[in-house]
Amino acid sequence: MTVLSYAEAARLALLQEMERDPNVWVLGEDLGPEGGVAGQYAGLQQRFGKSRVVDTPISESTIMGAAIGAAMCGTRPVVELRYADFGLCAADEIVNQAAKARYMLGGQVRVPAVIRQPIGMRDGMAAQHSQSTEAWWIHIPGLVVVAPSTPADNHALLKAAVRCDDPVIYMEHKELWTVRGEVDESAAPAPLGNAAVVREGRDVTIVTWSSMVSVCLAAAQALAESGVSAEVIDLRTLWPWDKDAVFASVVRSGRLLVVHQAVRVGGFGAEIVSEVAEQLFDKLKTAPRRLGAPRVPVPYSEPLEMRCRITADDIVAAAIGMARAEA
Amino acid sequence: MTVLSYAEAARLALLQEMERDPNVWVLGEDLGPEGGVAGQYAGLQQRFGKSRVVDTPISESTIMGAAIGAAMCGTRPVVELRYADFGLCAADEIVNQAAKARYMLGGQVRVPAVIRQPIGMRDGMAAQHSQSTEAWWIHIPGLVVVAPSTPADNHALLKAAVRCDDPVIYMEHKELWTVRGEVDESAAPAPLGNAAVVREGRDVTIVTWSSMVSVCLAAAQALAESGVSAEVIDLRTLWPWDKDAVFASVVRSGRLLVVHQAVRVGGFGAEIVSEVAEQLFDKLKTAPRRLGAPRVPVPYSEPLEMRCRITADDIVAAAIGMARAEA
Amino acid sequence: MSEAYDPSLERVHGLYATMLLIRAFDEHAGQARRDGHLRGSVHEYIGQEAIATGVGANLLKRDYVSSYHRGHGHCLAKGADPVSMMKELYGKADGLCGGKGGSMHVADFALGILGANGVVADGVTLAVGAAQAVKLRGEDRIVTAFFGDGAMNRGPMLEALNWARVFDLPVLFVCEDNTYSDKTRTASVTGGPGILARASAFGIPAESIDGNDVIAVDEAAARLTRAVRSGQGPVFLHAKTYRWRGHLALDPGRYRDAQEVSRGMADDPIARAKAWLFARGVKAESLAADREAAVERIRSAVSQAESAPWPRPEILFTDVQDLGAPT
Amino acid sequence: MSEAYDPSLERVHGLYATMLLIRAFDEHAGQARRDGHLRGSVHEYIGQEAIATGVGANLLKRDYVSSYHRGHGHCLAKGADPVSMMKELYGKADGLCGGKGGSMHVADFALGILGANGVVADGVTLAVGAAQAVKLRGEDRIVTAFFGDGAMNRGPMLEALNWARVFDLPVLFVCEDNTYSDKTRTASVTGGPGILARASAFGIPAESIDGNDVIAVDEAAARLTRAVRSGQGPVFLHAKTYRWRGHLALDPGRYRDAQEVSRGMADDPIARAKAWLFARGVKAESLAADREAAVERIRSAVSQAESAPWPRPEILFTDVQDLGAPT
Ligand SMILES: Cc1ncc(C[n+]2csc(CCOP(=O)(O)OP(=O)(O)O)c2C)c(N)n1
Ligand SMILES: Cc1ncc(C[n+]2csc(CCOP(=O)(O)OP(=O)(O)O)c2C)c(N)n1
Ligand SMILES: [Mg+2]
Ligand SMILES: [Mg+2]
Repeated sequence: MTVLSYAEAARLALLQEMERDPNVWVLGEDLGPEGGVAGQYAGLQQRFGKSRVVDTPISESTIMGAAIGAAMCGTRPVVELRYADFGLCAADEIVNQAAKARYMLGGQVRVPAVIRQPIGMRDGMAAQHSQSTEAWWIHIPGLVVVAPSTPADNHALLKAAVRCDDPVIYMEHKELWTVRGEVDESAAPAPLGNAAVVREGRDVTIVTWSSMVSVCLAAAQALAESGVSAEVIDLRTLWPWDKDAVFASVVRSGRLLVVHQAVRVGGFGAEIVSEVAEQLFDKLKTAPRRLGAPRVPVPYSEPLEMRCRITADDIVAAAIGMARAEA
Repeated sequence: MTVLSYAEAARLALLQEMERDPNVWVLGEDLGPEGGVAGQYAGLQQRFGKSRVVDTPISESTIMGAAIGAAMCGTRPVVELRYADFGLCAADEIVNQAAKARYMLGGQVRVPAVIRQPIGMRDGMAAQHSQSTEAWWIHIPGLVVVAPSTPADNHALLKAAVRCDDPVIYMEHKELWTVRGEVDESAAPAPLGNAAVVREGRDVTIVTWSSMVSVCLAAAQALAESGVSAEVIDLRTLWPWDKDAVFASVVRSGRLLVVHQAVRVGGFGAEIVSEVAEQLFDKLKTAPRRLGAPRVPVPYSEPLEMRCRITADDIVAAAIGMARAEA
Repeated sequence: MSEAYDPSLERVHGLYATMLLIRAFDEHAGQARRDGHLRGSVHEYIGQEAIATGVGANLLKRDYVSSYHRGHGHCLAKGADPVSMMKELYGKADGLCGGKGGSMHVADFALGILGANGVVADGVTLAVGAAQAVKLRGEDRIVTAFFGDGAMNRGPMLEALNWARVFDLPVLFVCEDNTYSDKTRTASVTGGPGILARASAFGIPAESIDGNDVIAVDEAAARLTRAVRSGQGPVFLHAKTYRWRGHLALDPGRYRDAQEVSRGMADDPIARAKAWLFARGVKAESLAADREAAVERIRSAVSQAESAPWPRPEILFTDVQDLGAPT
Repeated sequence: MSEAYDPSLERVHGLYATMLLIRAFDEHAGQARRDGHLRGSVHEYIGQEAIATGVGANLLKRDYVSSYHRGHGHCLAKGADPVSMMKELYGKADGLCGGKGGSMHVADFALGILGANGVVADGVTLAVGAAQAVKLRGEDRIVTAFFGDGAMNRGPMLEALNWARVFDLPVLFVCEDNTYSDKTRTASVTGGPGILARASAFGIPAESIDGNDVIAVDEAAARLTRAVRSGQGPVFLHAKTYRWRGHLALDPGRYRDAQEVSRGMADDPIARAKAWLFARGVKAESLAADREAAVERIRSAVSQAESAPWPRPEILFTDVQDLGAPT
C-alpha cells in the first residue's frame, strides 16, 4: 500500500499494463512533454518511447479513428481526449466505428480501445471544458463506461479497462486528479461492472459515481446526525451498472436517490430511476429522486458555477424529504 | 387542405418560410440535383438559387460550423445532415457552439438554426444509417428537439422550427418520408412544446413520437378489442416536452408506457418515466414501463432488423400486463 | 495503355478475369437491389474495376485494405469469396459478417480486409491506425486505403494524410475519382488546384493515373507498393475513372448529362483490357469464356446465397460486447 | 522592418499604443490567474501583439472577427472595452458576457467580435459561415479568422479553407504561428512543406510575414483586406511569432529550451515598434508615457472589475433558450 494521487494511480496502472503487454500504447495531444494535463502520463514517453506514447497532432477525428484501426490490428490503444467536451469531436468515430465494428462485422473483430474523456466542472473552466457526458455513451450499444472515484479505483479500473476486449469510455473527473488515497500497487484489475457500497445504511439508497461520491458521503454523515441512515453506492462502472447491488439496497431501503454532476435532464440518473421504477415499483416507499445540474451550459463565474453543483446540503434536504414522506 | 407526403409537407414549409423571409437558407449535401435524399428540397434550388439552397462539400463539421456562424450574423440556416448518424460528425459544433453560444456569450447572440437529422430504421440501412439519437440532444442545454409524426406536423412544426430563435434539432423519420396525409397548406407554425393526444383512453397512457405513433395507434385499436382503453400521446416536441399533457393523462390512467424506436437503455423514455415516477408516484397504479430497441447496433439482415423493432404486439402485451397488474 | 511497363499476357489475363468477376458481382447486386431482393444501400463499382484490380494484384494476403461504401470491388480484388460476400448482401447467416453488415460493411479480417464503411472518409482514419499498429508491432505489411473524390473534402481524410506523413506510416492512399460525390459534381464543391496538390501539401508523394487502364494501375501500384514496403512512408495515387451507374442501385443517375455518361461508359476498363489481350493473340472465344465463367461464378454465388439460411433470431444479441446484457 | 511601405508616424504610434494595451492587459490577466484572482484557462497573448494590432488596424467596426482561445488581443485590437473585458475575466455581472464566458469566451457582437473559442479551429468554421451570411445579405463587411499553427492540423480548419474557396467568401485567414501547440512543437506533428502550401492547396492565395513586425503586419493586412473587400475571395496570412509564456497562465512553459525562449523574447514586437518610433524622433519620455498610460488604463480596469458586483444568482437560468425550463 502506498499513497498516490488519482492521477498518479492512473499513471501507475498504465505503466504496469504497458510493461505487461507490448501491444498497449497511448496516443493523444501533449502526452510526452509533461505527461498530459494532470501528469497522468508523466515519464511514460521517456520510458516507453515515442512510438508507444504518441504525441499527436490536434486531430481528434483521426486520433480516435487511428486508435480504432490499430485496435482492430492487434494493439490496445489508450486514447487521451483531454476533456469530455473534445470527445464530441470524435463522436462519429466512437459511435459509428468503435462501438459498432464488432457487431456490424459479425464478430470478426474487436476494438479493445480505452477512450479517456475526463469529465466535470473544475475551477471556472466554463461551458466548453466542464461537461459530463456519460449519459451519451451509456445509450450506445457496444460501449463500456467507467467512472472511477478514488485513486485505488483509478488504478484497478484502468487496468481492467486496458484488458477489456471492447471499447471502454473511461471518464476520470478533473477535480479528482490531485485527490490522494491508498493504492495497492500490486492490485489486480478490478472487475468491471461491480459497484461498491461505500457506506451502509437503511433508510435511503444514494446511487452516485465519480466526484459526487465524496459529496454523498459527506451528506450521509450529516444525515446520520439527523437520524436518517443513508446507504451510498459508488457505481464505478456505469455500463454495465451493477443492478444487483442497487436493487438489493433499494429493496431494503425502499428509497432511491440518484446524484450526479451531469445535467439532470436526460442524465444517466434517468436510466437508473426508470429501471428501479419498472422493476421494483412495489418495493418503493416513496417517489425516487434525481439530483443533477440544471439544464444550462456550465457558466464561468464562480457564484454561478457553484450554483450548478449539487452540494451535500442539497442531498441532505432531498434525502430527509424522502425519509419523511409516506408511501 | 391537400394530401401531401411527409417529405412534400416539409418541402412546402421550407418554401413558404423562404418566401416569407429572405434570411432563411438551406445547406447540405446534394440538395440541388434532386432535392435531397427524399425530395424534401425538390425544386427549391431552382426557385431560390444556389446561394440560398447551397450544395456543400462533404464537410459535416463545417456545414454545421458555418451554419452557426451564419446564424449568429443575421441569417436563419436550415442544415441538412441527411442521417442522424452523420449528425455525430458535427456533434462538437452542435453541442459546444450552437447550443452553448447564447448562454456562454451572455445573451449577446442567438443561433436560430434548424438542424435536420433524420432518424430511424429503414429497409436494411444497417448500423451506420439507422440510429435514433434524440436522447443525446435532449440532454444538451440550449437545444430544442422536435420529431414530427405526420405530414401536417412536418409542415407546421418545420415552420415553427425555422422561426425559433434557438437551435432546433429537427428529427424526421426516414420511414415516414412517403407517408401521405392531409395538410393545411396555409397552416400557421405549430407551437413548439405541445403534444397531441392522438387517441383518448382511460386505462393506460402511451407516450410516443415519430414513426412509433402509428404503431401505438394500431396497438391501441387492438387493446380496445381486449377491453383496455389506451390513451396515445404524440409528443411532437421532445424538448421541451409537454409535461402538462402527459401528467394530466397519467393522473387519469395511473399507468405510463413510453414507446420509442431508439435503444431503450438511456433513451428519452428514461427521462419521461423518471419524471413521472418522481412527480406522480402516488398516482401510479402500477410500475411504469418503457419499450425501445435492445442495446445492439441495428443489424442489416431483415429478420434481425425486424426483431429490433417494437411492434404493435409488443405494445399490446405490455399494456395488457400493466392493466392487469394491481398496484 | 502504359508504355514502358510490359506485363505478361498471363498477368493481364488475370487482371481481366478479376475485373469480370467484380463487374458480374455488381451487375447482379445492383439489379437484385432494384428488384427488391437486397436491402439498404448498394453502391455499384461498375466502371471502376481497374482500380481495385490493379492495386489488389500488388497486395499480399497479409496486407490490410480499408475500403468505403463502394466496397465490393476492393474485397473481391483482395481475394474475398464471392459466395460469402453474396450471402452477406442477402443478409444470410454465413455471410461474411453473419448478415449483420450487408453491402456497406463487407469485411474479411482473415484476408486483411478491414471493411467497407458507411461513413465517408472514416475508413481512411482506420487505415492510418492499422498502419500504426503494423509499425508498432514491426510487421511486414502495408495498408491500402481506398476512398472517393468526394472524401477529399472531409476533415478526417485531410487529418489522416497529415497523420500518415507525421508518423511515416506504410500507407498507400488510393483516391478513386469518379467525378461525383453522390449527385454532386465533386469539382463544384472542391477548391484549389486539385487532389494531387492536396496530398502534396501534406508532404505525401502523389501521382495521377488513368484509372480505367488496368495495366497503368498495375504498374503504378507495383511501384508504389514497393516504395511503401521499403519503408518510404505514405504515397498517394489519384486514379481517374467514371461511375457508370447512379450513386447507388436505386439512383438512376438522371442528374448527369447523357453524353457525359456515354463518354464515360465508352472508356470501359474491361473492354480496354480485352482489346489489349486480343491484340496480343488471345482468342475472342477465350475472352468470351472468361466472361461467361465470371457470370457463372456469380450466378452460383447467388443461388447459394438465395438458398442459405437466415441468421437465427438469437444472433441479434451476439457480438455486441462482452459485458452487460443487451436488453 | 518592411521597406516599401511607409506608414505615418501617427499610425505607427497608434499601433504601438494598442500593442502596449494588449500587453498590459495580458500581463495582468496572467498574473491575476497565477495569483488565484481569476479562474479557468487564461491564455496570454504576450509576444504576439503585433498580429492582432496590425490586422485590427485595417478592420472596420462592421467587420467580423472570429478568434480562438488566445483571444484577448483580438478583442482589444477590434476595439473592445478593456473594462468590460476585465470584468468578464473576473466573472462579474457586467462583463462582456455577463460573467458566463470568462477568458476563453470574450465576445462583443456590437463590434463584430464573434468570440474567443475554447475548441481549436471551431471559430474558423464559424467565420466562414459569418462570411456566407455577409454574402447572402449583400453586406459590405469582411470576416477575419484568427487561429494558431496547431489548428492547421484539425479537420474542420482544413474543411473551412476549402469551403471559403468554394463559395468565394470574404475571409481573411490569419494563422498566428507561435511554434507551439500547447506543449508540443507544432513542427513535430505537422507533415509537408508547411502552412502556406496547405492554404495554397485549397486555392487560397497565401503569404508569410514576420508577425513581430507590426508595420509588416499592417502593410500586409491593408493589402489583403483590400483584396477581400474587393470581392476577390479568401486570402491567407501566415504570421510567424513566438509565445513568450507558457500555453496558459498556470503553465511555466518549462518544456522549452531557455535559449529559444530568450531568442524569442529578444524579438519583441513592442520594442521593435518603439525603436522605429524613436529612430524617427519620437521622444523616449513620450514612449514611456504611452506605456504608463496603457498600464494605468488596465490598472483602472482591474480596480473597476474587482469592485464590480457578481452576477445575481438567477442569472444562472437566463439566456439558455426561449422554450422549456432549465430545471
Ligand atoms: C460523413 C458522411 N457524409 C455523408 C455521407 C453520405 N454519402 C454517402 S456516399 C457520398 C458521396 C461520396 O462521394 P465519393 O467519396 O466521391 O465516393 P463515390 O460515391 O463517388 O464512390 C455521400 C455524400 C456519408 N456516408 N458520410
Ligand atoms: C479540439 C480541441 N482539441 C484540443 C484542445 C486543447 N488545446 C487547447 S489550445 C491547444 C493548442 C493550440 O495550439 P495553436 O492552435 O497553435 O494555438 P496557440 O495555443 O499556440 O496559440 C490545444 C491542444 C482544444 N481546445 N480543442
Ligand atoms: Mg466520387
Ligand atoms: Mg501555436
